[in-house]
Amino acid sequence: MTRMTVIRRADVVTDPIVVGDVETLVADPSAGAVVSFSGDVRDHDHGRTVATLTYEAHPTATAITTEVANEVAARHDVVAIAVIHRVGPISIGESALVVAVSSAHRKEAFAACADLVDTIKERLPVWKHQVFTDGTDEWVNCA
Amino acid sequence: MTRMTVIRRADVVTDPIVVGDVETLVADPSAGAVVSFSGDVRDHDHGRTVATLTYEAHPTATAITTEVANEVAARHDVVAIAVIHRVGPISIGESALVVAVSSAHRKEAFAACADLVDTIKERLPVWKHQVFTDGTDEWVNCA
Amino acid sequence: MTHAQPVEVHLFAAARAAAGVERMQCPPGPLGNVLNHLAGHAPALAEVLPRCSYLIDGIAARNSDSEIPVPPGGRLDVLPPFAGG
Amino acid sequence: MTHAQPVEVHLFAAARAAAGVERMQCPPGPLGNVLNHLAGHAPALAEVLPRCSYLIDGIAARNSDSEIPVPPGGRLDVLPPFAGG
Repeated sequence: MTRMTVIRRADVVTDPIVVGDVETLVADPSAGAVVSFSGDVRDHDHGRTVATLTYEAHPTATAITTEVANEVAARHDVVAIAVIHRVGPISIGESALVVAVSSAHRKEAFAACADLVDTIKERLPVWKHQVFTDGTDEWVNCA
Repeated sequence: MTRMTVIRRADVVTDPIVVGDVETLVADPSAGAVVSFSGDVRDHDHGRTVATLTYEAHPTATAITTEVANEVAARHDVVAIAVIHRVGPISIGESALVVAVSSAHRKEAFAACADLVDTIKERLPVWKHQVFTDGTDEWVNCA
Repeated sequence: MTHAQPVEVHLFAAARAAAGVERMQCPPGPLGNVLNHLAGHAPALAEVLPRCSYLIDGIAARNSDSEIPVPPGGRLDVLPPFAGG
Repeated sequence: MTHAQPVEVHLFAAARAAAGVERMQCPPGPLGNVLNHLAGHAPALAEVLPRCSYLIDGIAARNSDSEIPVPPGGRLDVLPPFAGG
């Protein structure tokens, strides 16, 4: 790795995440590319209208966020990384997961950002509970 | 294509671009993923320190931005797209090109975003003039 | 056999919903036995467990690790499939 | 041959910098001839042209399209390699 990638932020929060702020966290005069991902709450899931959505996190979630961020940073030549997952009740259109990566050139930023999102989704012990307008509810991935 | 992709914005501007605003442009209740790219002005190029940077655009640049946005939209199953290129003088750290794509799932948003950035860079008739702190200057890709 | 100290079981998300409680106690032993015991607690839980993964005193384990001991006074976290982001 | 209406040449970015002007006129004819004429204008421009692409009345053309006519009164845009984003 030509430079040590800096983990500017790896966190689990309950407050709304502002994507622009996460991007600013990774900005760097040496980085020509910033790629970001925002996983937003959708109003539909498998044809049912979502009324409310709540994320629950295991106590180790924050530590694992940092662990994954470091792992992904080690396998990409990027300048800085930030990843924040939000838990608790989240409204439609708000961000549940935001990842931002900066790098000298765009190829690495795209690759590292996608890798980090995939790995977080695979490893982060959080669960998504959806209540639908018809009164039914569901733990995602667990119906 | 399951739905018509909406080009929320395809433009060439001179004012600073706020990445968050471009992302908001593509937000949609049906879109669970928003991926964005920002091409920022770096302080170094091939070892020389950049003092100022200016982009020049051919008069057809705006029309070509729209043309490319529509082409890319047609080859990806995404919800909405926005692409803005800035011309004129731009300071270090500011965005020269911002692309945002929203889609139901992240895979398409990542693919379409990368495709749009690549195609814009290939097709958009704009030129980058860098003046270095040592007083030398350079038209990028044309030295 | 004197009464061995029980295992503290922490149930999350769908597992908690299925069991109707977030904390339980059960006898220590190999993971397989412990899970059978939990499955007996509620049919809904028996349905969820096959999709769960576990932490035994913080160390990840899966259903297939049936021989791994869950010690007396140990902690077992029952983790339904993750659904982040 | 009566004096045919000249071609309006629009030079951009590095091409303008090399030519020292942004607008020029030159005799109409096949693209190859027109480019030779432009190359003769300034050595720096001769150096840049091989990397350029062109618009002939708005239609894209390349150095290799040497036979394509640049008509009298037509417009030729000289476009150095793009460097967006």
